[in-house]
Amino acid sequence: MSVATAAPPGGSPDSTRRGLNTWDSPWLNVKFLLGLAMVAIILLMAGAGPLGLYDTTRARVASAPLNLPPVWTNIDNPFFGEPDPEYPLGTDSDGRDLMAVLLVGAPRSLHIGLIAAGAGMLIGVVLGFSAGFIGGWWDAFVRTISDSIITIPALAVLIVISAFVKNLDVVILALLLAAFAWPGPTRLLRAQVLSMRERGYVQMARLSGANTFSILFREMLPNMLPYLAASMTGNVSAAILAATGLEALGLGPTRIPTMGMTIYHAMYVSALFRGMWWWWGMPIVALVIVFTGLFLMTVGLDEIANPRLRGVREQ
Amino acid sequence: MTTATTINPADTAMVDRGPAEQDTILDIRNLQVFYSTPTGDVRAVDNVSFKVQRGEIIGLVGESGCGKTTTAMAILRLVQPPGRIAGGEINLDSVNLADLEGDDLRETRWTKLSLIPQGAMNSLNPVMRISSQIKDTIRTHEGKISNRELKERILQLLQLVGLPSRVYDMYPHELSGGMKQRACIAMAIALDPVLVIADEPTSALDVVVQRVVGETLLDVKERLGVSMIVIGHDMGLMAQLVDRLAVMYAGRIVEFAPVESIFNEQFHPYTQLLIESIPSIKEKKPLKLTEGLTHDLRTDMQGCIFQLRCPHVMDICREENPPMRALRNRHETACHLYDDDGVRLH
Amino acid sequence: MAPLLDIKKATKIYGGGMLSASPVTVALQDYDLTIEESPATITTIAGESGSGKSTLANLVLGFTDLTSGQIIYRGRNLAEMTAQERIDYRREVQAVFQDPYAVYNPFYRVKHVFDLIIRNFKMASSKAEARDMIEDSLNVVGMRGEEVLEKYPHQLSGGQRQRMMMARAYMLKPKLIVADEPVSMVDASLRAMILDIMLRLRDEEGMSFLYITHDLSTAYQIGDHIYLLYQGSVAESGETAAVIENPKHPYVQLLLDSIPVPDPSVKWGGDEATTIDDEEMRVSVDSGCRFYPRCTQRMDRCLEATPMPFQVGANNHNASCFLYDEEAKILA
Amino acid sequence: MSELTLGYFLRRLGMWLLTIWIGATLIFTIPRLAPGDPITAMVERMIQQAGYIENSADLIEAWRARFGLDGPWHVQYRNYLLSMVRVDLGYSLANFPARVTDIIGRSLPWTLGMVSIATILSFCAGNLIGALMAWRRVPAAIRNILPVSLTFTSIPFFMFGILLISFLAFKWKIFPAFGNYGRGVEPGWNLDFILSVLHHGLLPVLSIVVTSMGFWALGMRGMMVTTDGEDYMILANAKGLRSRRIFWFYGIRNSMLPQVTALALNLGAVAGGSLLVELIFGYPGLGYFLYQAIISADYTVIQGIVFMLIVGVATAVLILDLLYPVIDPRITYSKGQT
Repeated sequence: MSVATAAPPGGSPDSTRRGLNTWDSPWLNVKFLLGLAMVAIILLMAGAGPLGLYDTTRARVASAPLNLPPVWTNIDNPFFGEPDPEYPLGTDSDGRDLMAVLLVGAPRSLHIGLIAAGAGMLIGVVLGFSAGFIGGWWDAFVRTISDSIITIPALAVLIVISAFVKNLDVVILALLLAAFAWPGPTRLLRAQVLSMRERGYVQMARLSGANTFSILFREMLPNMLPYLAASMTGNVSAAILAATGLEALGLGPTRIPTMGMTIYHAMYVSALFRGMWWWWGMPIVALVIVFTGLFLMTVGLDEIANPRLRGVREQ
Repeated sequence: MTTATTINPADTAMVDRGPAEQDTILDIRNLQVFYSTPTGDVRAVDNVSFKVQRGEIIGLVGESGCGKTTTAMAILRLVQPPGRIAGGEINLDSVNLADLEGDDLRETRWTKLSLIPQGAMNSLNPVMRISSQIKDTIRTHEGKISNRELKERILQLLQLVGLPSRVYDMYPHELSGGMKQRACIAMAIALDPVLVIADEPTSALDVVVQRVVGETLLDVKERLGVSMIVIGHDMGLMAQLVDRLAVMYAGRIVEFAPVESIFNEQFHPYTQLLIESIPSIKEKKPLKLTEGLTHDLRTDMQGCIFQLRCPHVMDICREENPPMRALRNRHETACHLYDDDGVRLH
Repeated sequence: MAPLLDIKKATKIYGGGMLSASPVTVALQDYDLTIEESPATITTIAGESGSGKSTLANLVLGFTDLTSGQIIYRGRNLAEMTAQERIDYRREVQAVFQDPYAVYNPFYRVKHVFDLIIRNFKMASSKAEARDMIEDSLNVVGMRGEEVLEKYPHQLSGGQRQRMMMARAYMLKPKLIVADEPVSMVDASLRAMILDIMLRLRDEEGMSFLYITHDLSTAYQIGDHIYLLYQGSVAESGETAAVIENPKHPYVQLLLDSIPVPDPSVKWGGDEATTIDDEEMRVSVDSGCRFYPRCTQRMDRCLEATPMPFQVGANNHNASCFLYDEEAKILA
Repeated sequence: MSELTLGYFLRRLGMWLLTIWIGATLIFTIPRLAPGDPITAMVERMIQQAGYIENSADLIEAWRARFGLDGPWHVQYRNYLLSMVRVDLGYSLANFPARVTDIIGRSLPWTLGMVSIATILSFCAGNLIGALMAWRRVPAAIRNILPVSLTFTSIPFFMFGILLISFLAFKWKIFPAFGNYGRGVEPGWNLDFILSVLHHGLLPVLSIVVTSMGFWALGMRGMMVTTDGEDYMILANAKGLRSRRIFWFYGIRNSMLPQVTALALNLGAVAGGSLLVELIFGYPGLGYFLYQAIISADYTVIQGIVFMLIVGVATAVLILDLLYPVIDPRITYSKGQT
């Protein structure tokens, strides 16, 4: 009687090329990285002012000549001024430099989204984990409340809030958004915990003396990362969408330039009619970059979490 | 405890199989199925040839990864990418399935050969009633049929596999595992095919239910005279079900013989191993230890496929691939260990 | 001395809660089992799916709590253990599961399963000591090498994964290993290897096993005692060889008759009529013998009362069936 | 089984009530947490406009009583909930004799029509595109073109609306920039009117459909890929069914189930978004009147519109939930989780 010791020589092709494995990581997904880069660029724009690369104080009213078109244009309209290289993206009718507005406002819109989604995710982690793990009446309670809140039109309630609460600041707005951003992650995490709780490796960890905390965070959480990240990027998008929507109604924070508020100003003075497309066009371009970036990240993360979407059919 | 020894009709059928010898339903020649991987093709099925006669049940056994399911999928032309049929012929009723494409292939499916799938649990569409799933097949291949006639036919099928008529209106999740598997059998014979492939038809079932399903299969075969290929790893079940048994190892058939003959005398060392490792409820015996599949299916190995595990390996085994030879009456083996009369050489 | 494991009147009922729409299921009813500390034994719990054998495993491993009854480990009630006692219990009662892939966290290298026990049970004081321990236990199951530990679970074969689980269990030197269908997903060639490891751990290391399986033939080959469950109740129990060679309960007879004999000349035995609609058989009666609907030898009294275990042979060979009422005395 | 179905129905009905109650409570609480109160704000604005109003303090008190804003909170809350149950939403503050229900009655049909058509179109188109993207039997050429239709997914719908207006309405003047039907067209069942409604409704619907389609497409693609790997798909192929039948009755039919759940979960977001779209297109639905009410600080109308919106969405979700067992026969058997 002998016990075989040799591993099957053909069993694992990966072992022979372990060096390659670091570059084989599913996180090296083109869509995900491209989206990440786009979002990073917008975030980095916030550094332009403090680093002295651009005079962002010109985002204030009346700090620049009125109605200048972008430098590359050649518009034959006496109403507008001559394009000025000093103001590369032009200026609006209130004397703001749109380049400065963009550098200040675009990262801020992203910040709002990040804070809101981050706070929502945090609540989701706490509620989802506890519901999935504790179970019983607490689980039923969390599930019912989140299922219920998720169907309430958040934007409508936010409109009511901002109609009554004057002088919203960015953080308050973000936290209000977070109040509606938690049911999604909560549902997701709860479902994940419930399905993972019965998995063999979680049972193994329990048999190995691991406590609840370490099971949740060491055993389960790493396997949820792609789902969490996809949910996070989706939530950032949704929060920015709601924030800019409120701002575009003139209901957002009024003292700091944001992308939505710039659109509001433009609409308010009928820039659409007057052909000042750069006024509303620039914030839209910036937002499209943000949204496209986040969208690509979500799609990429989807593919990371669900390998079959990558188009390579395994087995 | 009583274990009645009854003469199975299948046994008597085997006796007068002489004249039916010519009546070949399926003739597979040098079938090759490869899976492409970044490090080269995996030869999942390599040069497999065998014939199935009308009205017989062929068993295909081997450990996981030996290519038995892939062979079945290839016959059904259901090999999924990155797999492909790399060569060979699959002649069913004198039509080479390997050449069929498009609607020709689609129309051949189920009318001539059908499948009893491995996981009956997940093989039925969860949102369609059992009757609708059978209707689906009949309507697709036979065109318009009146609802009454269709219903009558389906009820007959259900009865044939021993299911009560209320199953007609039920959804898959309302059935137990054994019932689902029998519903799959009813579906498989709906169009009176010449060949049914049963892929591990009982592997997930409890032993009593396993027996019910097994007996249903035998019963259906008796009544319809259909040929079957049964894939499995349970030698006990094979002994009960099949007429001839093919033992696969690493993508090749190493032994192929009438089931009595193979349980009586095994030539190939791998078959010997398989038979010896069957756990018994009749006698306690020491555990027979062995290794699993050891060689890399990516390489076209020189010599015998079993040389790395074989206890009797000889020099010639490392150089020459042993051909399939008939060592006894209809008992074929691919091994260098025997001369043409089945006498062991050393 | 208190027995190693003593299960008394264990009952587990699922479902039927306030907010639950699922019907009440009795997974295990009044189940008794005793495993002595020495000599080490392999106790088989066998039955079909739904017989309650997996529930029993989950109960013993502390994954779920009893509805009523007690599980007593070396004199301590599992439900009343202190935190420290529970940690000790975890160390001394281990498990090997059916699916050797799912027990590995796909996020980590396979080494993680050893790291976990070394960290949580403070088994080694240095890295070198830990490495030696791992090396040692891998050798016991016939595996070698640092290299294999650095792999991810999907890079190992099924046999390697299951053997490594055996090594993990061995490393903890537990008193009892719950082996929940450890061979039902591996090939015939590996099956023997796993069973052999179990025998060696029993004989050489004095570890007892609770072998949970649906496969009576492997139980026959390696088991010492056997309990055959039917829908949460014990149908028959006793020494494995005695029960399998001479079954008394009609259910056990049916089970054994249904095992296909690896001999083409011996076809399925018994009466084909016993193979009634398998799904009807699942419906158990509310009172009386649960096997009643399927039983070929049923009597009226089987509906009236639940049969007690009757002694039907030597060495505690019991069958819960009224057929043996006259000829055997009722156990206390 | 019927008991299970009844249980399912009651659970869903409970969810419906709970959602409406939570929503109503939010609307009740929020304005009261804010500094200042609407009546004072109203009167102050009237003072600004009229220059001076006699006994403004008395006026404020009288109005408070009339609008149920006097007395302790719990009494207010009780009265408020009772009036909501009676669907008595009170009078408009800004246009006093007008009842809130009348304003909602006038605008709701337009919102309902526009949003439901847009949602159904986007749901169907998105799911079809997603399914085709995941279906291997679709020619590669088509499968590679399909993602192009998702280009606008990442643009917020109201911005897409602005783009549509600026080009199709202002620049090329193909479509009207605002309104629900042309001036001088007699409302009724006549062709002119219907065409005018379609002409006016197309851009708002388009801006919702084009930007939200991608969400469904992506979800469907994922589900379809998963479904395609199921055993029953292999068997369907082995049965020799026509590709089209497998696609619809085996693939889409099963992949749809989670998508319908997702639809129910997202209806709130869809409805919220449509408010903005109405605003941008000057479409006289709930969103448009909500905005007017916000500008004129018309407290009761704001409250009423948002309440109706919450009821509307909750009801739509309830209908979807009750339809769900029809499309998924397994649902009443499981433990009632979606």
